[in-house]
Amino acid sequence: MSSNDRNVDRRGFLTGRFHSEAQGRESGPARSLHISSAVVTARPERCPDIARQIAMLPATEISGIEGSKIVIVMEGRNTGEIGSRLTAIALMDGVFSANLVFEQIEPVDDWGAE
Amino acid sequence: MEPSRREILKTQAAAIAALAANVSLPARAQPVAGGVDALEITWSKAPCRFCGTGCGVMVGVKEGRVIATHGDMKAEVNRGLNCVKGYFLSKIMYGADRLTQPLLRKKGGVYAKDGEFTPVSWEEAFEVMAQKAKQVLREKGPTALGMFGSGQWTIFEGYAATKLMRAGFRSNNLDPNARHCMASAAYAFMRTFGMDEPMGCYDDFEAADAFVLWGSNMAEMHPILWTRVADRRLGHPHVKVAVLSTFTNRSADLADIPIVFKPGTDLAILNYIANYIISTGRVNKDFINRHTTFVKGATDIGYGLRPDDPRELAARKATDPAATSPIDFEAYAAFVKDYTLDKISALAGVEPGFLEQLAELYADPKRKVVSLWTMGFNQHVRGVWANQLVYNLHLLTGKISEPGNSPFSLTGQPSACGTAREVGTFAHRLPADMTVVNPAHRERAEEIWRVPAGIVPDKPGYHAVEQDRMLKDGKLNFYWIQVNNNLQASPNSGQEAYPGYRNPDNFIVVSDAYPTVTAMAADLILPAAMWVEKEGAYGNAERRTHVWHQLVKAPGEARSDLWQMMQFSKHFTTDEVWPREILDANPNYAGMTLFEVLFKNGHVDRFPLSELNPAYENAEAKDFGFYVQKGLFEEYASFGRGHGHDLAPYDTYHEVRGLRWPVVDGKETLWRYREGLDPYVKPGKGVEFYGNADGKARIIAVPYEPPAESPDTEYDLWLVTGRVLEHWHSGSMTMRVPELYKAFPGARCFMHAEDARARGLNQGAEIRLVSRRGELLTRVEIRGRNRMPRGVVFVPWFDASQLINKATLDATDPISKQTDFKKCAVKILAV
Amino acid sequence: MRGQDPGGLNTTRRSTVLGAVAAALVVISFGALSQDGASPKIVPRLTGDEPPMADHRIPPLDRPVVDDIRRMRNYPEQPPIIPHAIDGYQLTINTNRCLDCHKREFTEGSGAPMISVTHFQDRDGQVLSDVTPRRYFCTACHVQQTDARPLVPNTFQDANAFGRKR
Amino acid sequence: MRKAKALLLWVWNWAVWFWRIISRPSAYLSLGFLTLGGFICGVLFWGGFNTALEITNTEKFCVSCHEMHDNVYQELTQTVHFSNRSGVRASCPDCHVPHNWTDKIARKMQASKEVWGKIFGTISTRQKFLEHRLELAKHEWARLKANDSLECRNCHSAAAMDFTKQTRRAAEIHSRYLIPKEKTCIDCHKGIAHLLPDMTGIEPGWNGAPELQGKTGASLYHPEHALRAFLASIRSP
Repeated sequence: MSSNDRNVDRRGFLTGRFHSEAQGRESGPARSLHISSAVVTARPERCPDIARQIAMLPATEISGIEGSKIVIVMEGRNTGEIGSRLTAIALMDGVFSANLVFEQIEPVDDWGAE
Repeated sequence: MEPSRREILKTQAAAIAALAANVSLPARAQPVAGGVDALEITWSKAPCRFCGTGCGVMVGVKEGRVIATHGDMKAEVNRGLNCVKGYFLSKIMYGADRLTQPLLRKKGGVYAKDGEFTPVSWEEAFEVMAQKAKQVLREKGPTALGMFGSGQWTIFEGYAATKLMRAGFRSNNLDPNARHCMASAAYAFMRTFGMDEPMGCYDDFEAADAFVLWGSNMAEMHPILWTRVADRRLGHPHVKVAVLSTFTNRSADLADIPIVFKPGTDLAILNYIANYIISTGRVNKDFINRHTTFVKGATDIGYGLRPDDPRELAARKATDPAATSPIDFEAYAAFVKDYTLDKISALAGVEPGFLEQLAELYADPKRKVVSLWTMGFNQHVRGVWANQLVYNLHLLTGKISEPGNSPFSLTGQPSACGTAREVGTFAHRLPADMTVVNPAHRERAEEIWRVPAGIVPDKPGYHAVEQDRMLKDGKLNFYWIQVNNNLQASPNSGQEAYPGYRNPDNFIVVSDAYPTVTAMAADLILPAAMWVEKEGAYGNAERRTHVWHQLVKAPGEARSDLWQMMQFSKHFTTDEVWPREILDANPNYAGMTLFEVLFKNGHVDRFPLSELNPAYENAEAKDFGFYVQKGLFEEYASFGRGHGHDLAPYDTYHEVRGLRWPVVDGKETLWRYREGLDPYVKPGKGVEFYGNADGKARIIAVPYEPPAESPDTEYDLWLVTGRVLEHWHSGSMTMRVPELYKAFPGARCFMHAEDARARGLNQGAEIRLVSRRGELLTRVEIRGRNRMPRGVVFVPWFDASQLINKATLDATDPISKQTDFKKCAVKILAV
Repeated sequence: MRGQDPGGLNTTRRSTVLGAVAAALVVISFGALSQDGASPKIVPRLTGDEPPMADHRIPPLDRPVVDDIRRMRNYPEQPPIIPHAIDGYQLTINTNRCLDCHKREFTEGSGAPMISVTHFQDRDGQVLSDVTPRRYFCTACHVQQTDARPLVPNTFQDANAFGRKR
Repeated sequence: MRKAKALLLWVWNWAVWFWRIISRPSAYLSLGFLTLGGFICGVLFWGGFNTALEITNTEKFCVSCHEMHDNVYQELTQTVHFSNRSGVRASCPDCHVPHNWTDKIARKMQASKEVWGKIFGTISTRQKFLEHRLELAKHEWARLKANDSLECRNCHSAAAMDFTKQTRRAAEIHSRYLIPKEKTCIDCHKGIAHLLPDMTGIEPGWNGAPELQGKTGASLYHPEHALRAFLASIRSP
């Protein structure tokens, strides 16, 4: 099972060298799918508006809004892709923070390890 | 990836984030390809198949196969957690070499002891088996017929076995491999409290201020209970953990008081603590006066070896090891006075400071103590004593039968308590703590079983080790082994067990799911259904009875052990197995099959198929035409109801995550023997040990006595055997799960680095481990999870290619007949 | 003949392949339990040697897998295995080397995956700000893997093998 | 304490007596004899001193006292510094005594304190040893931190590391922290040869998340404060 894209991008993300979404797409056929959820906190009155903006991002869904918190679910081919999207969200006007809560990595080719 | 799975993962991801942020999510619309049906997994509850902890698991089934398992959030024992074995339960049934049809040794188309295994039909298998059994019965009588089961039998199976053997074949040669596991604990309970099994329960763990592990490596052997100990210790800084063992193991990683003592000296340490409690004036006088009596035990009782062994001939009391005589507190205090700190420290090789700290845990009246033990105590030539000596400490201080104060005997098998002890599959026992030697007990059993008076034989049968000896000596000739790997588990197996299997006079039948060492040494192999391939019930170490439904079908022609026994009983009529005079006195039984007498007797078969839950399969019920499990359970329950062993109605158990008996008025009992907590204690008594006629527990004075064999100049190392976290039940299931196998692929010999260097052995070197009985090849491990002191080696026994029991000694506790797998002498040679 | 391969399940190509592989291996490892009456081949370590009491050479101890590649789980609830060596990693009351890397605050520096949030719940299901003490001993559920080759294949199939209704 | 006082008094009396004898000029011996004799004695002394130094610088000497043998040495036998692939192993002085002469002498002078510890039984039992373990470990960590893990580097040179022979994880971390000299060996590799003391409050070598650093009252090993503050902050609006 190859996992080059996973390792490199995760490292890149953690060391602050984010891959852009474009780079992510270029890195050959995706071998794994990352599913992440995050909690975004923002001004309560602006939440619906911000949620609409977030929903426009690729492969990102709003799962729930309550008060100042928005629960989102993102898909991506690697952590870097998701991380940069999360950074974009964090930089939106009115957003206090965007924190990754959970990440599931699903290899698309399975049983490869054995 | 499939869209549906992706949706599940996304929903799961969202749920976790929402949980973390405390946000409630709207129900998520799931666009699922193939409809929701495609995603549906049927989840049902079951207890775990492995240790005696009795964790609840949820089993996910789809299209007739188990596809996932996880910890049951609603199970009180584990609340959502499993250990690594539990998490991989899904895979234990799917080893590619599952046995799926009966195999009989044949030569030229007929059975031959030296033949090759050949697939046969069930009918042919039972024909040959019945013919062999009948021949043995005719020629040698019922004492030449034997059966060996285990604490992995479901409650119904154990109950059916005890009925079939005692009331059907009239043989008490029925023993479970629990004999190797917790017979010492069971005897000690009976001798101290007059009633088996712990007074406390796992809830003690959340109330205790100190945990003392006596030779138990809970971190590996009871990992989920260990999470509860760790939770308590790490969450509450005042809590202390003392770990005593003959080597440093993973449990010692949590120890505040780590003690490594010389093998066998735990007896002396226990007496020292009693002396400390008395000499520092911390005896709970009121408690001992009202609730205890003192006795002195017979000493120099031998080692349960063959009677002609010089060590047995030299032992003074080998004929009556269980004898006791009454004494008083003063005599007891004088007896333990000899066990002084300096003396015991030197004998056990333990620093006095640690011993004092340990003793203080028990002595301090403000500290609630839970003592925990398993094989370190039970597999001990003085195992019953060791158990009783720890009860002494709790009784002297009154720290018993209340939340947080608990001497707690853990068990190794999932139904060691439920099947082996409660049902009474030991060679001397009947259900509900009754014994075959007591005429009143026999009478009661015959009444409930609806068999003529005098059917149940009055002499205890052969216990596990004796069965091996009798097979070898040709006195036990028909032997049926179910749900266990007896040959791999037997002590001194090369000299005492294997010859009996291959003795031409004997016919050996093994029922198993996989081809184990034992199966391969048999004459007939019967393929068994396992775990959720049948409806079952287990009883765990805290008296919890837990029932599950059949969830999937067994592969091929594999059938449950229950089905096998009931089907086999059809091949016998009463006049073939019962004596003439009993049949003459009870002519209405004449000509009936054992199946009709024992199972289709108008009582066991009183629950029709309509009472089954239509959502689940039940292979046995379908084959026999009645709700077999419910019938057996209800009949079995009538032994204990009203006698301190009350069980709830059977159907209740399908609804709950187990209940702790006695279940009185629908309520389970968490702590026994204390007023207000146990409905059986009479008002005003406070504490009443009602198992004994006088309502009092026994404090026993017994000394330290040395092990049966100790290292000398030639055999210069102690050998300790045991287990590892990843493998259970001789590895027959866990070795077939790739993840578990790869985590710990083979046995090895853990030893001290200096011991290895002194013999010129490198880490990983191949070695020959030799005892006076046998030898085997293995490899050196000087690192890893077990850190040995000098002079002690540890080899786990799960690996069939390294049968360590070829080297072990068949010495047993003379009272409980349980084998001592922890102490014998070996030498190690380079290969 | 093989019960673990019941009819009607082979609805997907993969499970068919798996089934075939399993069947083939069964035939190999079992010496054909069929009419020719050959005895099952003994698989050492699982069924002992032939005769069962004989000694045979013990292969060298297997080495831990250290490739750091995450392995697919058999089902979502399965604890991930450890894809690196843990020799000498201390996990005691004093220190927890696993958490030194996998704890939330240290994952950035160490590059290790963060422990699942399910590990933040105590026995009563309350969410804590840190890993719950009941989950402190990681190695009870997460095990290292060695490069040993399984002796017997396992025919377990995960949820994906089913339910692809067409 | 009384024992110590008596010992001091005895040493003082002995020193006074000795000074009285040697402070008097010689009336019988020639200058040549004294000079030559002094030289020979000097050679003998120096040889003896160095031999003693060598002897006390072996593992055999270190583990000849039960404090070392029963505690730290037992732990060492479990580790890669005791047995490993190539059989190159580290003995006690390799890690705990500087190889350079002046540093060695300085260390040996420090070691005289250990002699006192031995005489007064500071760690004469396992129990006492465990009580002192944190303090003892801290001394060694501080020493290695101060000399940039000199004893590690006697064998393990950062420049000679082949990252392709390391696991990817190790190579990443070494290139990120070790090569830029951001961290020294001991920062991450504590407890490689011995069991660790209570590590509460001692952070691993790598850093925690930047948002958790530098906040008052939020030490790295107690991130729950920081997290609680964070959770409170998202609850309040």
